[in-house]
Amino acid sequence: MANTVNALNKKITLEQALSYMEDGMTIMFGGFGGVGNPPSLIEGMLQKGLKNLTLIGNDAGFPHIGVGKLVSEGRVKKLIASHIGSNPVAGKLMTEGKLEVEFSPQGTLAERIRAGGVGLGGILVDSGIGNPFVEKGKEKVIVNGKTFLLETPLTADIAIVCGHTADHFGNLTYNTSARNTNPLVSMAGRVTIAEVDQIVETGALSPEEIVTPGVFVNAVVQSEGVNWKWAWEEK
Amino acid sequence: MANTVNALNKKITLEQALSYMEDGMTIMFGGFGGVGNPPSLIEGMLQKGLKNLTLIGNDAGFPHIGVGKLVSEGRVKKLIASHIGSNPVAGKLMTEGKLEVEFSPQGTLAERIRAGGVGLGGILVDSGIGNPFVEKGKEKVIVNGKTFLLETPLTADIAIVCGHTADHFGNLTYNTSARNTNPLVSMAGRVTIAEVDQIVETGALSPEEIVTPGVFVNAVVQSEGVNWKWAWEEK
Amino acid sequence: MGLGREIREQIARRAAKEIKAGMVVNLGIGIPTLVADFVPSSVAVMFHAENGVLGTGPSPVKGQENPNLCNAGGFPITAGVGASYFDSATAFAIIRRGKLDMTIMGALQVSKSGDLANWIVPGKRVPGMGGALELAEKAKRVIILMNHTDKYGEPKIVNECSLPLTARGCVDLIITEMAVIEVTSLGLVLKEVFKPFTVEQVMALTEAQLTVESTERS
Amino acid sequence: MGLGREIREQIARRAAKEIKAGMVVNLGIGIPTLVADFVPSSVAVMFHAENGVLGTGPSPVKGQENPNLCNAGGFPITAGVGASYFDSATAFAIIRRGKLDMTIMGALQVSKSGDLANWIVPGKRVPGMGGALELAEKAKRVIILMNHTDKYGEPKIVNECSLPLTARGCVDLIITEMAVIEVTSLGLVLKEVFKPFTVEQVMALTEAQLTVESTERS
Repeated sequence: MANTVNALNKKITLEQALSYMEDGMTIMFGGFGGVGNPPSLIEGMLQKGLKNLTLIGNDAGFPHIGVGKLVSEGRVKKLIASHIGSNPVAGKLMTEGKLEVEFSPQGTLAERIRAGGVGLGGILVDSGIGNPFVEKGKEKVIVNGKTFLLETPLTADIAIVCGHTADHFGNLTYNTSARNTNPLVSMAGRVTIAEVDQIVETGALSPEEIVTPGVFVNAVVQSEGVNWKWAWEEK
Repeated sequence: MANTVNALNKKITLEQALSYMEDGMTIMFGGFGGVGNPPSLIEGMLQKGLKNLTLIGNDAGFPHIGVGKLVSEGRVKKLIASHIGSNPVAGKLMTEGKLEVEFSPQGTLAERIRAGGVGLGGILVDSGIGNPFVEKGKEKVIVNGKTFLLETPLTADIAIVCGHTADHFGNLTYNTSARNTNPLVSMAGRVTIAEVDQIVETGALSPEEIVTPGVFVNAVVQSEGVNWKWAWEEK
Repeated sequence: MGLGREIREQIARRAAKEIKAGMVVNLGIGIPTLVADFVPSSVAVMFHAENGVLGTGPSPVKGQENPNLCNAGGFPITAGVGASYFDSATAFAIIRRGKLDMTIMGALQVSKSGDLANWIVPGKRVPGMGGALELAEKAKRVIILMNHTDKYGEPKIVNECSLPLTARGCVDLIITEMAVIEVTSLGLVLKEVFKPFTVEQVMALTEAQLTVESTERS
Repeated sequence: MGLGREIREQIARRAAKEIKAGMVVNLGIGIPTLVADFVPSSVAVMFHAENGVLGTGPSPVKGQENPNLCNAGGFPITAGVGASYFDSATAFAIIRRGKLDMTIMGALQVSKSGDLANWIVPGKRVPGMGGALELAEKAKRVIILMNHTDKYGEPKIVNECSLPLTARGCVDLIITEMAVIEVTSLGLVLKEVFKPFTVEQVMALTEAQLTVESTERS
C-alpha cells in the first residue's frame, strides 16, 4: 500500500480501496450501533463477496445496518465486540456455532483497540475482576497489592473508519457522536482506510480541529452515503 | 473541593485554587519545556511558599521558566519526568542529593499519566527493553512471546493544566502546541485546576472543538499570563 | 417488557427525583432513557453517553434528527449547553475514573446485597456485557429501573442471583412499578410503595426480605 | 559543540538530501533542527515534533512568534500546510507505531554495529532520555549528525560505546563534519569524505574499522 498510494495524496477510489481486502482478513471497523460505520466500504465488501472475515469493533450493528449486514450475510467467522444485543442474527449464528464471538467490556475493548493503535503490549484493567466470563483465560497481574486483568492489544490487517472531512494527507474530522471508536480504530490498522463525506485540499482544515492526524491514515475514499434506514426511522 | 466548587460553575480565584495545595503534596503539571505550564498557578505556588512537593510532568522546564522555578527554588523533593536537560539547576540539585528524580522515556511517561487519568492499572511497553536504566526495578511481562516492561500509572493530589479557553463547566481548548501533555494531565488529578487565557459562558464552545470534557476539571482560574522571558527571546 | 407507557413513565418520573443539579448521569436503554424527560429544566444535569457525548440536550424535533448524533442506544439526541464530543475511550475514562455521579439502568435480577444481573440469559441470550459492567462497577450510585417480576411472575429481587452477575454489590436503589427499594448494608429497605399496591403485595412478590421503613404510598 | 556555523550548515545540508517527498521526519535539537532549512520547498515533508505537532512549517518571522507554538526543543515554529496539533501521547503513538520514516538526532557515541549513546555522561550529566530512546528504537531510519570527535579529540565512532546506550543497533547513517558513514550488517562503510579531509584522516579519527566504498569527495 505504501508503494501505491501517494503519501501526500491518499485519495483513492472505492474499487482501489477494496483491492486491499481479501477473504480471511482481520478487519477492524469504527462505529457504535451502526453510527460511524463506513457505509460505502461495507457495501463494497458485501458486493466483492468477502468472506471468512474476522471483524473487530464495538458491536454487531443491526441486522440491516452497518457492519451488521456483513454478519447477517454470513461473511464473518469471528467477531470481537462488546455486545451483539442489537443484532439478533449475530446471536442466532453464535448459538448455531457459525460465528465465534469474543466479548470484552465496552471500555476495555476501546482501550484494547487504542493499545494496539499506540503500540502498547497490553493494559491492566480491573473491570470484570471476579466475573468468571470476563476473567476467563486472562492472566492476572498484581500492582501495588491490587489485582488486574491483563488485556491484550488489538490490531488488524485493515482498519476502516468513517469521518466527516478528510484532506489529501488523510487528516480527519468526525461528525458529532459518529466519532465514537473511529479515532481509536484509525490508529490500529496495518492499513487504515477512511471513508468521508467530503475531501478537501490539504491545508483547508485547521490544525486545531483535526482529530486524527493523517499519518495514521493510508487511504481516503469518498463516501456515497448511508444506504440503510436507521432503527428509529419510520418504516 | 467537590463541596465548595459549584459543579456547573467552576470558576474560582487564584487564591481559592492555591488553598487546595499543601506542603508535601504530589502535583502533576501540564506542559513541555515550559510551554503549557500554567504560569499564574506556579507563581502563586512560589509565593505561597509551598515546599517538599513531588512534581510529575514532562520535564523540569528552564531555571527561570515554568515549573523550572519551583525546582530552582528548592521547593521540590522529587520529580518524575522524562528529562531535566533544559534545567541545569535540577541536574545540580540531583547530583547534590537534594532532588530525587525518576526518569521515564517521554512517550512512556505520557502513557503512564494517561493510564492514571483513564483508570488503568498499568501498561506494557517495549521502549527501553534491554536498557538497564529503564528496566531497573520494573517487572517484565511476556505477551505472545514478546517481553514488555510493566509501567505503572501516575496520578496526583492536584493536577494543574494550562488551557486556552474554558467555559464555566470546565470544558477546555488549548493553544496550538501548548496542548502537549495538558489533556493527559487534566484527567490524572484527584483535583484538576485549569488556568486559562479566557473564560466564556457554558455553551460558547462548540462540542466539536472541546479537547478536554469539563467533567475532568474541578476548577477554572483566569490566567494572568506568562511572567518569564522565553529562552529564544532576546535578552 | 410488558409495562404500559403510563407505568414506564411513572417509574421514570420517580427516578428523575434522584437526579440533583450538577450531577453527571448515564441513562441506559429502555425506561432509563425516559428519565431525562422528567428532570425539570431548572435542574442542570450533564447526561453522559458511552459512545462519546457529555451534555446531551432535549430529544430532537421529528424530521430534524442528525443520524450521526445518537446516544449509546442508537437513538437521536441533541447537544445541550456545554456538551462535548469525544471518542469512546474517553467516554469510559470518565466512567473508570469514577466521574459518574449516577447510572440508571435495567436489570434481570438484583440480590439482597445489591448484586446485579443484567447481561446474559444462559442458554437463551448472550448479548454481551456492552458497557453495563463498567457502569455498574464504577458509577458512584447505581439505580435500577425494572419490572418487579419477570414474565413468569417470578420475583426479580432475590436472595442470590441465579443469572450470571454483571457486577457484585453495586446496586444502590431499585425502582419498579410497585415500589422503591434501597440497598443498605443491613439489607433491602422498602422506602415507597406505589398505588394501588400494598406493602404486603410488594413483600409477596419480593424473594429477598424487605425492611419496611415507612408505609408511605405515592 | 565547537563546530562553526558553516560546518554545521554543511552537515545539515547533506542530511537534507536524505529526505524524500512524502516522508514523516523528526528533527532533534541542535544541528538536526537546521536540516529543515535545506529541504527544497518542492519536497513536501511532514515534520513531526514530540510535543504534539505534525507538519511544522518555516521558521516564524522574528517578532511574530506564537510562544505556544514550539518544537520539542522549545523553539518557535509555524504550522505548515496539513499540520495538526495533538497531545504528546499521540505524538509518541506515531513513533511507537513505526510511522516515522526518519529521525535525525545528535549523539555522544555510535558503535560499529549502530549502537547509540546520546543521553548520559556518567558522573557528569544525567539529563534523562527524553524522547530520544523511543525515536531511536522505533523510527524506520535513524540518522546521526555529530562532530567526528569529542572535545578531547577522541573518536566518537567506536567499536563499543563506553557511555550508557540509548538504544542498540539503531543507527543507519552518520554524518559528521568529515564524512558520511553508513551502518551496514557488514560494519561501517565510508560513503563520502568532505573537503578538505582525506580518507586517511577520517580513518585515523575513527576507532571502528571503515570499509571504503569510494573515494568520492564532496
